[in-house]
Amino acid sequence: MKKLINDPAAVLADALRGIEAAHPELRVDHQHRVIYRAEPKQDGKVAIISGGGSGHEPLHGGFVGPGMLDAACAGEVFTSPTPDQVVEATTAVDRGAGVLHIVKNYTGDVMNFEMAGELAAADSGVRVETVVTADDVAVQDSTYTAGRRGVGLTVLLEKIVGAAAEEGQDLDAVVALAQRVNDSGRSMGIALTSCTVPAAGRPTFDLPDDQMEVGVGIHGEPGRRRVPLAPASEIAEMLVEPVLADHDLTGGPAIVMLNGMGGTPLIELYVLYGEVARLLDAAGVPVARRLVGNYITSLDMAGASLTVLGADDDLLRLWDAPVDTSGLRWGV
Amino acid sequence: MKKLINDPAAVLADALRGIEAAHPELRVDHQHRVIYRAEPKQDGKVAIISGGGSGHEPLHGGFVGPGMLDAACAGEVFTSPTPDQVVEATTAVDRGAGVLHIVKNYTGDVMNFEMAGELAAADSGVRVETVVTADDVAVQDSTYTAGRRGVGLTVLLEKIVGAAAEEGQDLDAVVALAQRVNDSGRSMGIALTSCTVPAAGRPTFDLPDDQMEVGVGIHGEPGRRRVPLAPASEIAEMLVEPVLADHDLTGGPAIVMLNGMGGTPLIELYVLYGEVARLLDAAGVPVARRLVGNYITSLDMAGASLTVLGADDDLLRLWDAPVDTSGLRWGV
Amino acid sequence: MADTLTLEGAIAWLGAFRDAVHEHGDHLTELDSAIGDADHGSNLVRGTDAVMAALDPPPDTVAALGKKTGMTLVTSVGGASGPLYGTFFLRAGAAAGDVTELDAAALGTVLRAGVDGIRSRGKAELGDKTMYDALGPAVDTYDAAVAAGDDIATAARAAAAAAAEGRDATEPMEARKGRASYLGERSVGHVDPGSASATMLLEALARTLAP
Amino acid sequence: MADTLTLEGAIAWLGAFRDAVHEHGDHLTELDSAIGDADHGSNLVRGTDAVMAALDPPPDTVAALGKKTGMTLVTSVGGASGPLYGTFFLRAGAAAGDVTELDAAALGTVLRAGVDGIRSRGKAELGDKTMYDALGPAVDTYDAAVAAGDDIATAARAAAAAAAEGRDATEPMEARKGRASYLGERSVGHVDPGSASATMLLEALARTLAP
Ligand SMILES: Nc1ncnc2c1ncn2[C@@H]1O[C@H](COP(=O)(O)OP(=O)(O)O)[C@@H](O)[C@H]1O
Ligand SMILES: Nc1ncnc2c1ncn2[C@@H]1O[C@H](COP(=O)(O)OP(=O)(O)O)[C@@H](O)[C@H]1O
Ligand SMILES: [Mg+2]
Ligand SMILES: [Mg+2]
Ligand SMILES: [Mg+2]
Ligand SMILES: [Mg+2]
Repeated sequence: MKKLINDPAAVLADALRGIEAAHPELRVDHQHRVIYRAEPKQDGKVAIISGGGSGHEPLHGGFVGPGMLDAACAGEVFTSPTPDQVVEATTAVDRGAGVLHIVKNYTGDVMNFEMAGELAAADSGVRVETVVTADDVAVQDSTYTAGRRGVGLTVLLEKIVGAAAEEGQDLDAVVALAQRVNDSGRSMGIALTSCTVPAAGRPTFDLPDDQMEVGVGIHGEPGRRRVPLAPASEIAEMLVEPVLADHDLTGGPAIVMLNGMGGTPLIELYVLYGEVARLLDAAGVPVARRLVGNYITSLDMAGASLTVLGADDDLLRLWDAPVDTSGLRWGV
Repeated sequence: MKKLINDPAAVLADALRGIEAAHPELRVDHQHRVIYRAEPKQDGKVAIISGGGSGHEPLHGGFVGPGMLDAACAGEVFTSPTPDQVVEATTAVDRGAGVLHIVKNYTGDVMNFEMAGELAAADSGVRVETVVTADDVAVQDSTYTAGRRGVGLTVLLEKIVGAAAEEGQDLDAVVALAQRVNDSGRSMGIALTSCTVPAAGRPTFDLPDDQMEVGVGIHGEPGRRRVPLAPASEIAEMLVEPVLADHDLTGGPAIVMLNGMGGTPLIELYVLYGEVARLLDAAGVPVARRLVGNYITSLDMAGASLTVLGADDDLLRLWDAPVDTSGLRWGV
Repeated sequence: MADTLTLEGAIAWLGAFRDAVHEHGDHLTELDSAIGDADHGSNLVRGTDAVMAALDPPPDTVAALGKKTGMTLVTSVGGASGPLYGTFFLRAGAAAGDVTELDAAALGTVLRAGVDGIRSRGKAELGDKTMYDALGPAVDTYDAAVAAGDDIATAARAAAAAAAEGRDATEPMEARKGRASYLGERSVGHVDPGSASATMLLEALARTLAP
Repeated sequence: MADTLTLEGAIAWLGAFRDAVHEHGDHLTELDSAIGDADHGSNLVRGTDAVMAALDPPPDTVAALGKKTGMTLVTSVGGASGPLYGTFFLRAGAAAGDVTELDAAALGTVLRAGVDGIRSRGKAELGDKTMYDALGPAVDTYDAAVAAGDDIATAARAAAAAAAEGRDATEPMEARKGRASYLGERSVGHVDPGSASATMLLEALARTLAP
């Protein structure tokens, strides 16, 4: 394993120290492993919390700041945070208007946030609502299973509901908005290589040089199927087709994110985005906003994921609203 | 070779199409392979051009925009642009106040920009000045050699002189400022893996799993020496010590960039930055501003480089000035 | 031959579980690499270390032991296994009450309460390819053994054997819960990591109670 | 036996160079991988293809041929080798003048002008481990051969041999110019890629002139 780390068991603690040193605009609670804005938002505004396993940076800590999250709870690498972390953050950020928990749909994340919600309500009486993102079309949905994974749409959702909270919308409105975003966005991912979990010390799966994984999540798990390595033009089809097949996105303006998995350089993402843009255009999806870069990663995995959100004027307005985080910044 | 590309010979052309699709705020001249601001700056202001081989994204195209560059000339992967590209860009961006060429010190880049300067002056009478960055302390300077490489400091220099040009400083002032930045910044880089040049198809060098390269540039070339893989705390010393040994940075406020080489995920950069910040603090370097992320990469190489610029109030003011590019954005 | 699980015995059980998780942590992570995210071993190593640290000074009732163990797992593990094993011990402790030892029948009630907790927390059914596929058969077997007059050690041994069978039975299953479910039929042919750690938990109990 | 290099011959020479660069492009890139940035082969493949495309219709003087070839290399290759080889042909063409063939002496003048151009552009000295270490000895040897009365083909063959010697001599050198200089003593033990391509250029000339 080749990584810029010290003790593999200390990666999270060490990374939090670096985040604190790199971002004076953030406050890091090392004991509870929570990243806060140094300047809390005003009283009376809804607070937004997210969190999950580490290894997806900039998600979630990189999205804490004005216009987006109030706090991010950092779990161990690929392991959801614990309820006590979430309770601590929830009570700390509440400004009297309640707290929204943004949770990616994974059994562990859901159960830990669930326990946290119960505890927080009991201990402190803070009103907590939860939205669970589940946008990964690689996984077929079903009531008998854990359902779809929450992946790239989480980034877009955190930006949009963060803007709504910042402009003073109340908790019910923010929850309804979150649900609307959730219903209107889909994602699909592929991997060219596995990632290596520091504590494991070797790649999670072996992938021959001429093969790739289609339908991967963000935890280095294998995808739905393995296919021969393909050129970017075909990989773009593997991403665009299932997304459009699952949800009609030809109607309104679309917000598109082509996300890198962590080990893929920007020049490759641009090559792939050129192909994706061509396909979306051919399919009649009117792309209004775009992000190309590393936003929700899977450690050092080489690969990419596509997220398309069917928006409207209201969502575009909230998307364009000022945001000032290390991961997304504009209008400030 | 596992990359999100089509024909390896078409990587640059394909990437430029993606950049155009991803950034409506940019204009791409595909024939000359030049990236421009969609909105040229006002008449009477100095224009700033940079360029170099591709594979270092976001450098340089990602730094085109208000407050930074007016145009970036994209060469083939790791191959400097040709004089005709630079001439085209130079005449296109000139607003009557002259054009500064920011060139990284490599034989090829220097010779091609040199020829371009001669041609541009001859053809169009545009006044062209050139600054050559040479901040890499891994290479010992000497008049008998090609001298030091231009690496990370190029990013900081483009930001600072871009701000000066935007606020209306004339060409002489901008050139003097560029020289001042050049004299006050130093960089050092390490690599955990080689990168793979698309046209070559295999890693530029083989590096055993227990070894790393110290003193690498940004073109996948091997470093000055090969040492056993070390923990982040020791790697931080390999970066900080030679930089501080080469130039006294304890005086003024410092602008620090910890840069990822392209294949290293953000969580590792934060772990390393925690160690770097500790060492800089111990050495009495007052860090005033910081960047942690991928800014000047080497395709898919895993590794990092440190750049420290000794600043002053004037440089900090120009650093903090609004910049609106895909690679750096604040204050807008 | 002991016919109760004493408070000390219960603490020794947790120590034996910790040792097993340390010894086989890489194996658990390997199983999780195949159909999950390669962290089950490190999650339980972290969790059981935290538990043993939290048990000194030792609690003075089985109820307190369960609560301490459960809360420590919940707050130190995260992921799916943290709330699940945490709930197991929280419910088990609550069912035990303020006693300092459990006879064969009482242990059965306690184990059943813990497993029901995992079920209600995870909503897993038999055949979903989870730890419940080891734990469900284990408690059923334990109760049957006690009903048939076996002593506590024999019943625990039978429960551990049933857990191991349940663990092995997860291999051909297609996962319907947890991360493995994302692999669909690609999850077939791999043992579920949680069913393997759950088997270690019951084997540790059997070893602790062995005469 | 030809004792001049005709315009057609010069174009054939460039074609032979293009073929050699295509055949050995991977080798050139491999050499560049060891002490550079792994692109010398692809740079020259791109450049020589552009040149051959630009030569149809063919220029009608050696001067025009040199200018066209040089400008095409300068505008299509980039890197260090683009301006260097480009300057070689620009200067060579200028030295040739509006003629349609070169005798042995005239070819010597032309080659010398081209190599001087590379020298003034790159400021390399003998022993710096660059293409000049192949080209310098090659033109000296050519001139000596012609002075000794050798015909143009024999002189070209001698020049190619001298270039090859100069190329091999770069292996033990520590680079002082170009990317390889960044490696310091680690550049020792590798042949300089540009000296290898420069040798191909002279070998292509010798083959073209061979009776
Ligand atoms: N809904 C569930 N019900 C019961 N057990 C579950 C459920 N989801 C997951 N598990 C168990 O948790 C194990 C994975 O634990 P672990 O790897 O520590 O957490 P994570 O999956 O969050 O990384 C699985 O092997 C499975 O036995
Ligand atoms: N200053 C110089 N003078 C002469 N030749 C040089 C000089 N610098 C580099 N070269 C030649 O250029 C070759 C490298 O060419 P190439 O790889 O195409 O360009 P780059 O180094 O920009 O990638 C070297 O092998 C060397 O022979
Ligand atoms: Mg996990
Ligand atoms: Mg090059
Ligand atoms: Mg797991
Ligand atoms: Mg080269």
